[in-house]
This record gives sequence, C-alpha cells and structure tokens, in this order.
Amino acid sequence: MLKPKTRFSNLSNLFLPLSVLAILIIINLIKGADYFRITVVNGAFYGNIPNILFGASELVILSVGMTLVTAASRGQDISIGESGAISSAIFVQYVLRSGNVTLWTILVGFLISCVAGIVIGAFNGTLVSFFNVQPMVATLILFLGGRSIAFIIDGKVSPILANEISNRIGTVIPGVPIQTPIILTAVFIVLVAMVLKATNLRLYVEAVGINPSAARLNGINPKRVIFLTFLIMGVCSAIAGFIAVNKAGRHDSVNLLKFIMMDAILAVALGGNSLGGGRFGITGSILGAYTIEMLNRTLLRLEVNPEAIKVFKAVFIIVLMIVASPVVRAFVTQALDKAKSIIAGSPLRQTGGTADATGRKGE
Amino acid sequence: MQSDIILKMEGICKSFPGVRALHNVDFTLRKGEIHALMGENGAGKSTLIKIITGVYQKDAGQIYLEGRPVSFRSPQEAQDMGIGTVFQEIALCPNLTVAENMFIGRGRDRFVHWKTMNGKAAEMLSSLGIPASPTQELASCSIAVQQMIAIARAVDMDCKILILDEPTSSLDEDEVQKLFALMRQLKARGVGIIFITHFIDQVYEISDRITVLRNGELIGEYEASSLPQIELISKMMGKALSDVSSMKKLEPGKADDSVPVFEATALSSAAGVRPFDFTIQKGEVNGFAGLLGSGRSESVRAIFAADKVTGGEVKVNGKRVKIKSPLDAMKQGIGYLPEDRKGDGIIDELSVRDNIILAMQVMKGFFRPLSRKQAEEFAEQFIQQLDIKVPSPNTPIKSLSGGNQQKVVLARWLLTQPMYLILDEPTRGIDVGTKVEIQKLVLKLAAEGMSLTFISSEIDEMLRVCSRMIVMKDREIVGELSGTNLTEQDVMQMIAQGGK
Amino acid sequence: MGAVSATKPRTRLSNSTLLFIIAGIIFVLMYGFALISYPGSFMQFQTFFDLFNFNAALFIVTLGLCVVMIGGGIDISVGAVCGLVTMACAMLLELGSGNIWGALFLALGIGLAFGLMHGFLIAYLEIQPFIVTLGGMFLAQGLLTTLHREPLNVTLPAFVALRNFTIEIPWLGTVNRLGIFIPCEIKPGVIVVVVLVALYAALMKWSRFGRNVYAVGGDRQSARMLGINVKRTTFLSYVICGFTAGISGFVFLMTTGAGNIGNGSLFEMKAIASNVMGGILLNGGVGNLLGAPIGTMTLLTINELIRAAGVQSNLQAIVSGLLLYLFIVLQSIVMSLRGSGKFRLALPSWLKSHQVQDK
Amino acid sequence: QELIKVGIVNLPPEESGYRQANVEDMTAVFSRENGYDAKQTNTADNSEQISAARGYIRDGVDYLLISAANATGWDDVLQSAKRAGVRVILFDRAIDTDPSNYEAALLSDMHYEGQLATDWILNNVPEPRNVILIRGQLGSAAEIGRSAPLLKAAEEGKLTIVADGTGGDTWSLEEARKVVEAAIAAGKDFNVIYAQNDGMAQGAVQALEAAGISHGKDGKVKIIGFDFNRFALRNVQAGYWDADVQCNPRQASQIDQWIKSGNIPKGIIYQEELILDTDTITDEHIEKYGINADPGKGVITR
Ligand SMILES: Nc1ncnc2c1ncn2[C@@H]1O[C@H](COP(=O)(O)OP(=O)(O)OP(=O)(O)O)[C@@H](O)[C@H]1O
Ligand SMILES: Nc1ncnc2c1ncn2[C@@H]1O[C@H](COP(=O)(O)OP(=O)(O)OP(=O)(O)O)[C@@H](O)[C@H]1O
Ligand SMILES: [Mg+2]
Ligand SMILES: [Mg+2]
Repeated sequence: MLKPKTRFSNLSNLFLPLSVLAILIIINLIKGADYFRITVVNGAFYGNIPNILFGASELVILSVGMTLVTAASRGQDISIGESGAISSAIFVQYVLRSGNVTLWTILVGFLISCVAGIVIGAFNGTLVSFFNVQPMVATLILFLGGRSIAFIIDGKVSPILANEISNRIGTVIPGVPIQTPIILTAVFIVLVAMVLKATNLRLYVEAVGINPSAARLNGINPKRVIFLTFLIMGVCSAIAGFIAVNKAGRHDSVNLLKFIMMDAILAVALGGNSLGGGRFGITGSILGAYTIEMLNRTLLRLEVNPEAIKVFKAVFIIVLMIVASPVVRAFVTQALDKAKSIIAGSPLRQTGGTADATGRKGE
Repeated sequence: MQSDIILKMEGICKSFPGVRALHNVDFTLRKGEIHALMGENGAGKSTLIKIITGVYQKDAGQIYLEGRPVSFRSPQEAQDMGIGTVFQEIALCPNLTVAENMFIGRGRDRFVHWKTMNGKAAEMLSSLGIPASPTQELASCSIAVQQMIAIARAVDMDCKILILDEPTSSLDEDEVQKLFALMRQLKARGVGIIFITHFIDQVYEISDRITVLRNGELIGEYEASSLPQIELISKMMGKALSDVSSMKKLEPGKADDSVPVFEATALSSAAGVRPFDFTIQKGEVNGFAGLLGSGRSESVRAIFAADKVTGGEVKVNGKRVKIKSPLDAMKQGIGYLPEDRKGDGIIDELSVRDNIILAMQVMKGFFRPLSRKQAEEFAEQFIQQLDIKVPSPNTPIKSLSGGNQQKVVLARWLLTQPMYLILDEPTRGIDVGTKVEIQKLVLKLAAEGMSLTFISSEIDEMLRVCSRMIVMKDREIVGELSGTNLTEQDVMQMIAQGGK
Repeated sequence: MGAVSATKPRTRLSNSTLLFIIAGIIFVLMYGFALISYPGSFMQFQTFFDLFNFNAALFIVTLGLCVVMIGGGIDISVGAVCGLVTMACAMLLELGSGNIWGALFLALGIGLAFGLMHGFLIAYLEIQPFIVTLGGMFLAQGLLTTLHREPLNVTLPAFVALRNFTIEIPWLGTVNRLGIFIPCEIKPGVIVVVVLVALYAALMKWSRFGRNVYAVGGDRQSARMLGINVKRTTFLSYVICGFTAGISGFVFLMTTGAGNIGNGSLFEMKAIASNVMGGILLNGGVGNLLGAPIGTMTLLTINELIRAAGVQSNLQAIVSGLLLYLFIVLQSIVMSLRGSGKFRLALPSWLKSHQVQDK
Repeated sequence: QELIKVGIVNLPPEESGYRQANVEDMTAVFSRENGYDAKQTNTADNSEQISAARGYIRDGVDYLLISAANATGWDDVLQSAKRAGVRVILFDRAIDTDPSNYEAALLSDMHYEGQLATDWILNNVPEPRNVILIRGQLGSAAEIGRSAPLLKAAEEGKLTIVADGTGGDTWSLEEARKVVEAAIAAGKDFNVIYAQNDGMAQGAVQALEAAGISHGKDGKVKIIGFDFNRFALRNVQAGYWDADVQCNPRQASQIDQWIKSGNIPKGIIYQEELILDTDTITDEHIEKYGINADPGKGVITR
C-alpha cells in the first residue's frame, strides 16, 4: 500500500520539470519533426539531444551543488561562476607549467583545482555558517572580486590549453561515441547519487534547512552542515570549471561560466525545489538544468530575433511558473477531482483548498 | 432560545490528503457560555477551530454566525466578524514587539499610534501580571509568556466569540486561574467561549457544556454538570469505563541509590541559569518544579548543552566528561525532549519516519545511514506503540495534530535508548489517555534502569512520577523534596518560601 | 499572583535597531578613516554630496528593495526595470511627444506595471519571488533591447534644462585649480531621495501597512493567523518596489540625460549589498528603513576610497570585495557577541513555507 | 619637475584581453617615470564611472582621460570639467556628446572594423554568401558598430544573413556555439561565420568541428573574428580560420605625445586598424599587434 503512494509522490515532485520539458519538446516537434534525429559525425553521436546534453553539462553539475547549498543555507551561492573561473585558472596554470602534458598531469591538475574549489567553498562557507552572513551577500564578495583573482592567476592573459588530452576531454575521445563532457556529467551524477545513498547528507541537509535549531538539538551541527554544502559547491564549481575550460581550450577568465548562477538557481527552482531551503530533489534540479538548456536552444530554433530573445525567455519562465504554481495546480487538481467524482457519480469530495495545496518538493 | 445561539456549525467535513479530519460534525455555541471541545489527539479539534476561523476551507457543511451563513476565507475575515482566537501553536511574530503583537492586524487605523498602543499594552500586561514589557521584542519572551500574550491579545479584542485552543498547555496553576477569571468576566459580558484543553479538571472547573469529538466524528454534546468525568474520558477514548478507571493509580519509581548516572557541579549556561549542582541515580525519575520562568528549562538545557555551557563540571557514570554540544550529550547517553515543540522539536517538513529516526541516525553517524526498510520498521514500531495517528510514516510531521507531533518527538528519543532522558513538558498537548500512557512509560523505563528528568507545569503529574523534586526560583535551585508522600502543598510552600 | 514577574523582563535592543546602529557606526568610522587618510578628496563637502548626486537612482532603488526585503522577499529586477525606464523615457522625449510629464508618467507606469506583475505572481499565485523577478529582469532587459538598442541622448531643451539644473549652496564650496570658487552643488535627484527616504521611513514605522510588512517578514504563517492580509501586504510591497524602480529610472535619466542599455545594470546586486550593510536582512522582518541609505552610502564610500587611494587597476575589484567582507564580518561579529547566549538562528523565513500557506 | 596630474576613467582590465592590454598600456605610459601623477579607476558601471570622473575633477587633475562604458550620459560631467579647467581626452570609446565638451578623442572605429570585415567577405567569398551573424552584447558600441556594415550589405542584397544570434551579455563562447548548432540543426546552408569577437568565433568553430563541417582556408565555411587575439591570429595563420580584424588597444603613447607636445588635436581621431587573412598574416603581425597569450606558431586553438 505504501509503495505506489511513494512513487506517486515522487512523480508529483517532478511535476514541474517534467511538464516544462514536455511543453518544450512539443514546441520543438511542432517546429520540426526531426527534432530527435541523431546522426553519427566523426564517430560520435550528433543531434539536438547530444547537443543539449553536451551544452548543459556544467549547468547540471552546478545546479546539483546549488541545490544542496539552497537546501541547507536557505540562500543561493552567486559566486559559482567566479569560483569555477578561479579553480580552472589554477588547473590551466598547473597544466601549462608542467611542460609535457600527460593524462597524469591533467588528473593532478584537476585534483588541485578541486582543492582550490574547496578553499573557495570554505571561504564562502565560513561567512555563511560561522559569521551568519546570508549566502547571497556572502558570495557577493567573490562575485564582485573573483574574476580579478582568476585573471591575476592567468597572468593577465587568456592562456591557451592546446593539448590533445584537453581537447579530447572537451570534445570526444576517438572510439567513444559519446562526447566526453556528457560522460563526465553522467559519472558525476552517479557519484552524487552514491554519496546520497551512502551517507546521511540528505537527512542532515534537510533537517538543517528546515529547522536548524531542532537539528542542533538532535546532535547535528548546522554550521558544519552548511559549511559542508559550500565545500561540495566548491567541488562542483571546480568540476564545472574543468569541463568548461577543456571545452573552450582557452581560459577566458572574463567569460568562463559568467552569469551561470542565474541559470543554476533557475534550474533548482524549475526542479520543484523551494529556494527557501529545506527538502530538496536532485533529480528535479538536474532535469531543470537540461530544461533550461533546451529552452535556450528552443528560442534559437524558433529564430527569435536576438533583441527579443530575453523577452521570450522571460515570458516562457513566467508562463511555465504560472502553470506549475501551487495555486493553479490546486485549482486543476480540484477541477479534475470534481470531474472524476461526477463521472463516478459519487458525492462531491474535494481534496484540500487552495490553502493546503502544497507544491510538494523533495525526494 | 434560538437567538441565544451565536455560532452554529452543521455537517462540517474536512479531509486532508490521506486523512479524514472531520466528518459531519455539528457544533453550537451559545451566548455567554463556555463550551469545551474535547477529544483525543488528532480528534479534529484544532481543525474545527481552523475552519471556523478561516484558516482552512471546509469541504462541506454550513456555518451560521448569529443565524447568518458565513464562510471565512482568512483569519482576518473571522477576526473582523468578532472572533478572537488563540491558536494551539503560538501564532505571533517574533520580530515585533510585545505591544505590536497584541495589536497588529486589528482595527482599521491606517497609522500606528505607538504611544497609545504601548500604553494600552502596558496596562493590559500589568493587569494580567504578564512579565513582559510592551517594547520588548517577542522573541526574547519565553514560550509561556508568549502564550499569555496571545491570550491577552484575543481577550482584549472585544469579540463575540473567543476561541482558546489549548491555551493552558504551558501555563502553571496561577496563570490558569488568572485566565479563568478573565473567561468568567467575558462570559458575563455575553461572549461565547470555545475552550480546548486536555486537562479534565479545568474543563469541569469552567465549562458549561462539552462537545466530544473522536476520530473526526461528533460523539455528542453534553451539559458539563450531567457528564461524569469518567464517562467523558471514556467517550473521548471510545473505551469501556472499566479500562479508564484503572489508569489513575501510579506509583512513583524507586531509585537505585548506588550509581550516580549523571552528576553536575556548578553547571551554568549562557542562557542565564546560576551555577547549580545536580545528580541523578540509575533508575531515578526526578523533576524540576517551579513557577513560570523560574529556569527549569534553562537548567536542563544546560545539562544537555543545548545552550552554551559557561562553566561547571560534569560526570557521567562517575567519569568526568566534557559535554559541549548536544551531540556530546547524546554520545554520553543523554536524551532531551525540548519544551518548544515547534521551534526546537519537530523538523516540520520531514516525514514522520525521518523525524522518528533522526536522533538515532545522527548517533549512528553521517556515513552509516539506516536502510529504508529499517527506518520504516522503527517508525512503524513507535507509531503502534505510542498510538500515533498518522496515515503513513511518509506523511510530513507538520500535518499531524499537535499531540501526535509530540508523540513523534518522544518516539525519537526512545529510539535512541538513552541512559538518561530529559523530558521537558513531554505531555504538553497530550490527551488524557496518552498522558497516562506516557507516565506509565516513564515509570516502566525507570524500572528498566533508565534515569529520567521529568518537567511538567502540572505539579500533580510530576508528583505522580517523580521520586525527587528539585525546586527552582529565579533561575536558582532553592531546595529539594523527596519521599513518597509529597503533596502539591509541599512544593508550593517551598517555592513560596524560596527555600529559606 | 505576582509570582511570575519575579524575574524582571530585560528589554533589549531589537535586532533591527542594533543592526541599524552597527550600520551607522560602520559608516561613520569609515568616513572618518577616509577623511583622515585622503583629506584631499574627502575634506571637500562636494565629495559627500556627490555620493548622492550621481547615485540618486541607486539610493531610490535600494529603498524600494528594502521594503520587499523587510517583507522577506527579494526583487532582482529593479536594476533592469530602472534601465528600461531610462530608455523608454528617453525615447518618448527624443523620438516621441517630448513631454517631460509624459515621461514621468511613463516611468511610473512601467515601474508600476512590473510591480503589479511581480506582486500578483508572488502573492496570489505563490510563485517563488526569485524566479518571478528573474523573469521580470529578463523581460525588462529584453524589452529594452527590443525598444532601442543604441544609446539615446535626450536633447529636448526643456529636459536638458532639468538635467542641468543644480541647487548651489553658496556658502559651501571649494576654490578650484583655476582659482574660481565653486559652490557645492546638489542635484534635484537628491531631493527626491530625501523625500522618499522620509516618506518610506514613515511608512514603515507608522503605517499599518509598514508594520504588516514587518510581521509578514517575521513569520508569514503567524501574520496570517494574526489577521493580517498576508497576500495583499506582499502584493503591495512588490508594487511599491516596482514603482520605486520606476521613479529611480526617471531620476537616473534626470542625472545622465540618456537612455542606455547599461543603465542600472547590477543595481540589484548593489542594492542588496547596500541593504544588508544597512542592517536589512534577506530573511525578512529585520531592519530599519533608514539603514538602506546608510548602507548605500557605505558602499559608495568604498568606491570613492578606492579611487582616492589610486588602487592598482587589477586589484580594484578585489579590494572592494575585501572591504565589503570586512564590514559584513564586523557586523556579524557584533551581532553574534550579543546573541552568544542562546543558540537561536533566526526563525525560518517565510521563504521556506512559501508554497505552504497553512500548518 | 612638476608631475602632470591625470585621472583615467577606464573599463576593468578583467573585461577582456583587449581591455587588459589597454589598461596596462595606460598604466605603463602614464607613470611617474614618464612625468605623470596618474590614477586610474576601472569599472564597467556607468554611474560609477561618472562618479569617478567627478572625483578626479574635484581632485583638480590636469587631464581627464575617459573610456566610457556607456556612450551617453556624460554631458553634465564634461561640462563641469570644462568649468573646472580640466582637459578631457576620450580614448578607445566614443561619447555621444557635443564635440566642444572634450578636447580630443582617440578611438577605435567599430564601424570601420565592421566595414573591413564586410568588405573582406564581399571580396573573398563568392556568391551565394550566406552568413551567420553572431553579435556581441546587444547595444554595446562594438556590437552596434560591427553589425551595421554587415546588415547594410545584407539589405543591399550583397549577402544573406541566414542566422542572427548573440553571444549574450558575456560575448560567450558557449552561446555562440549554440547559435551555430541551432543553424546546423535547422539545416541552414551557410558559408560565412561573422563572429564579433575571437572567443565567439572560436565557439562557432567548435560547433562546426562537432558537426563535421569543414572551415578555414580550404573549407566550406569562412570564419571571421575580431580583436587580434594571438590565438586567433595563429588560427588564421594556420588556415583554421580565415580572417581577423584588429581592434587596437594601445592609445596611451599617442595621447602622451599630444599632452607632452601641448598640441592636442580637436575632435575625433580614429586609430588605424587592419584586417589580416590567411594570405596576408605574418609572424611579425602576430608579435606586434596581437594581444593576449601566444600559443606558438602552428598551434591551433580548437
Ligand atoms: N494541514 C494538515 N494536513 C494534513 N493533515 C492534517 C492537517 N492538519 C491536521 N491534519 C490531520 O487532521 C487530524 C485532526 O487534527 P487536529 O489538529 O484537528 O487534531 P486535534 O484534535 O487538535 O489534536 P491535538 O489534541 O493533538 O491538538 C489529524 O489526524 C491530523 O493529522
Ligand atoms: N534569551 C533569553 N535572554 C534572557 N532571558 C531569557 C532568555 N530566554 C529566556 N529568558 C528568561 O529566563 C527565564 C527562565 O526561563 P525558562 O524558560 O527556563 O523558564 P521555565 O522555568 O522553564 O518555565 P517554563 O518552561 O514554564 O516557561 C525566564 O524569565 C525567561 O524570560
Ligand atoms: Mg489541536
Ligand atoms: Mg520550561
């Protein structure tokens, strides 16, 4: 009796991202029926779907981190792009200075950049958890100054990462039909799923996000949990930076991952998560991230005039959020219930008023 | 007769996903009467109140206010129509001042007259003897004071109907009497009062009529004078009379004097308790007695390191240990059920299951999560054992009734099988039947060797389970009482004398 | 009966007041430091007035956002709306009818329209404010590029006169390098700022609406139970914020005299930072409206300090970030010193229960 | 010897490699050794720039050098500079104001750059010329200037714009890539990519690579970038791209010369800029005019 109920509630948590995705797919299919067509180019799959998966990889990774930060700290990290720029700058410097580039160099460089990400996360996390500064403000500092730091690390030029291995990480490995960033993202998602499975991260984060005071009285140290989420965010930024810089082949401290925090936050919200913290769903955020990528590409596909592209994006976001808003959903559920009960001929029974129609999030 | 009825509810139904909270409930309230609404935890009392006041929308049924059908869509509308309410969970704004909390949302004035408002508030606070100043931020008041402020607010609202949903749950005897005096005044003025409580004595002391709900259904409406206590209880619980009467007798536990499980010397905390000494033996049940704000909660919070510990020494099982955080305390086998359920107890959006396993899970450690199956089993076990009314362990705890939430928090600590368990107002908002069950449970645990500290604003209840009472006044321990024949009188006397 | 009052309640400073005082002290300290370190620049009164003269729009935006933030919300579209208004008004003045009043109404109208949209979606449809206003931001930016992509200077004489209008304070001023005495100047925008500050401060302190905003920001759930129309209060706070952004756009145009894509960019971030430095927290329910201008002044003084100190180009952003860091940490240390007693994180903000109206 | 006091209002060096070169150039030339007491404020925010300019005027500098984030909104400040006897020289970016409000302006002519590139297409690509236009940040001086000649040519029927996209507010490589990917997915036939800076050109090329479409000297699609990043020039040199248009960031020595000689010209002076393609490019060009890191001869940046 419990099983189907759980599954149902899982689905309803993903109502928002799935419905948005469905709408976008329909629009794209109307525009051209070949939307899902996949061909093979240079031994790798090519088509709209691979493009979306490829393009969204950094966003997906960042939105996972953002989900955790949001859930625990009830605020958002707006310095993720900067943090990615800094850690990838360090990666590039390491690789460039090590002379002969081998897989080993790249790996060590990557690990070093992850450490850098952790340091940045620790900086933000300290402010948020130990100094009680609100996340958006705490991370504003790096948001403003971070690119300068990356730039100085870069030696004030945009260094070029012209080596074969980087290129393969950014594109495809010969013989593997899927672009490397897609694979890396998939590995990342699996790792996150494993971490969530093997630890109490979810329970701790949710408890702290919902009621820090109660969490503390149950032996959880809210400061440490919040700090931890920022460390994880740092690692996520480092990974995203790593992928981005290998894709680009050049470290452009100015533009790398710029303004991506907006999309990441949007992904979290589109995933059905509350930006006010508490319960969270990683799956939703991941879907949300792909949805945003698809939305951006849909606007291009519809050949919206570049001047108006933001207007369309805004209208899309607003309309989607209205459709999925708790009030509208409650209204629809009610109407459906009514219809059902009329069909069944049973007496009227409504579930919930607007008041308790919660757009449930989580799982 | 008809004109006497100010509120009439007919066939009220309300369902939440998975729960039928109210089914076909009728209720009438007359002018100038005090009408008790009784029922076990989760019977639907608060839900009925919330429907009257427009917090929830009813699924079916009709409400008549002074004969006219009404349907409030928000508490504001209800309030505008002369319904004053004190909700079960304190609904005040912590960031506003005491005076603002008493007056905000009332009246149609476009502007705030601070002077007048503070003046009026000060008057009311002093007339009710509430220890708070009008300009104080509400957050700095204790729960009990907040509750009294909520009452003061509702009472002051020149209303036709006053609704009090467990207003006395954290008040002590004195405050309750003050409240009753007020209620009688209002009653004399013709106000209809709906009164919800789990204290049977209080019901009989003040109410004229009683409506009993059980599992969301109306059991009946009775004149208080013609319904014997025992019968009321049996109607609430739906059990035969014989079962009920057997529950009253309890024997305070006997402590095993040899092993002091926990020992503190000169313990003090940043929340302001004066340094105090405290010991508890294996299998002992003791309690802190005192008036509102005497520092009972602060003392036990210091033991559990819930507030920052600022000094003192602690020994567990004779060994010196450092307890600097709740986790340290938990690792030493101490458990603590806080008095502020909403703020410190429940994690409201998490499921009942997660709430039950929380403390145990934390003790197991970050890297060793319970399997889903195991968690489910634990949850089911306690849902059964404590008779928690919940559609499924996956239900978020916030949709439970107040009393059932309390049971979940209790279950959480029982699951950790602590050596020493501190219960600060564990029976707050718990119905009579369960209350007795909990008292029994406490004694049973003590018999099994657990040490417990039991704090309750009902001295009576403490006397029933505690073998030793530590009496507090002004955040200081003023004395200790022990023995089997303690009476409320003894305790009150010690408080009055301040130990000297 | 009096037994309860045995312990006298201690009336403490409220969080709002304390934060406000900290903000004030930080500003005074910093300005004092600036006066001592860089007298060449800061000893001129004009420097102080210029903080307002050229940033009047930012001050105004901050005020509007402050109301929303006290109510526990956020509006990140303010900068974009401000920018859109400058362009729309510039177009009206330059390419359209060329009526200043018309432009003013257009500015207010645009601001109001955004405010109404945000307010409705957030309050009545219960959509998360960040997302709604992110949408609003994209919409405003998109409309701006759609309207007119190129910069547009307003040359309408009446408007140029308004733009150039300054109030001179004849007894204050400095002698410049040509030996001419230049009196201190105040731009009309500053007056708007002063008036709005007074108005909004009064609104938040003495009006029922203002107090309701505090209540809603403090605990949304309880506010509803206390009989406050939470939805309307939220709605109005966004309307006010949007409207204020409209005003700020017009004031922006009045200062620079041109519509441009970059106008008002990143104002939302600066306004949030200003408010937080002024002691208005994003959690809601806490803050004094007067903190908003003080926070903005602090932020602007940081810029001026960096300029006066001649910080090396590559380090400017970092230094300003570090200063921001310093102030925020200072603020937090003061707060935590006082709150060290009890562990009480601020009550969960309404944000959390945003989708859930009832308990 | 008295130092000449100079206030420089510039964009932040982090904005681009171009800007970094510009800022460094300014810092190097207007140094104490060179007889200047100069301060530089770097911000992309117009109101901050205006505030800074006012600050320098209050400080009583001799010269105020401005590279404006926004071309408009400066009238008031420039007039107060005039009143205070501060001589204003604009560099790199124009300000849309009456020429009497400043002494001289030494600028990159974005429109001219766009014209160079458009002419190159008209001369080097045979009909049909199907162009994908990837704009920079909409409304920026560079975007407006570099778009205009191409749009005009399209209007005159000399070429067709088959897709018109933007790299967004950030001149983003990824956005540019998406623009091209969308065009490919839509089955557009194109043979020129006109990307308004080198980074976006790089993104566009990545999209082509992934789709297996040939480009460069012997390829189907001609690639044009702007800014003279050294990596871009190397790509042109290697025949991986086709052409790149210069945008010269080094105005400082010219201005220095004007100031020192006391002979400041009036009005707008445009810097000389050039376009290089696979045939005309030399190592010397890359060495001398390029900006940013040099990946080395023969190294292409994918
Ligand atoms: N918002 C809600 N969502 C889902 N279920 C709810 C909600 N509110 C109440 N319920 C359910 O309705 C039933 C009645 O709850 P109610 O709070 O009215 O009980 P009560 O009689 O006040 O109990 P108590 O004495 O414990 O306060 C309970 O089973 C509870 O779980
Ligand atoms: N943060 C605080 N700062 C200053 N005083 C406080 C603070 N919190 C509580 N107090 C005061 O400390 C005193 C002790 O409160 P406490 O909650 O311990 O009382 P109590 O004896 O447990 O009574 P009850 O639990 O019935 O309210 C009260 O006067 C209360 O007002
Ligand atoms: Mg109840
Ligand atoms: Mg207590």
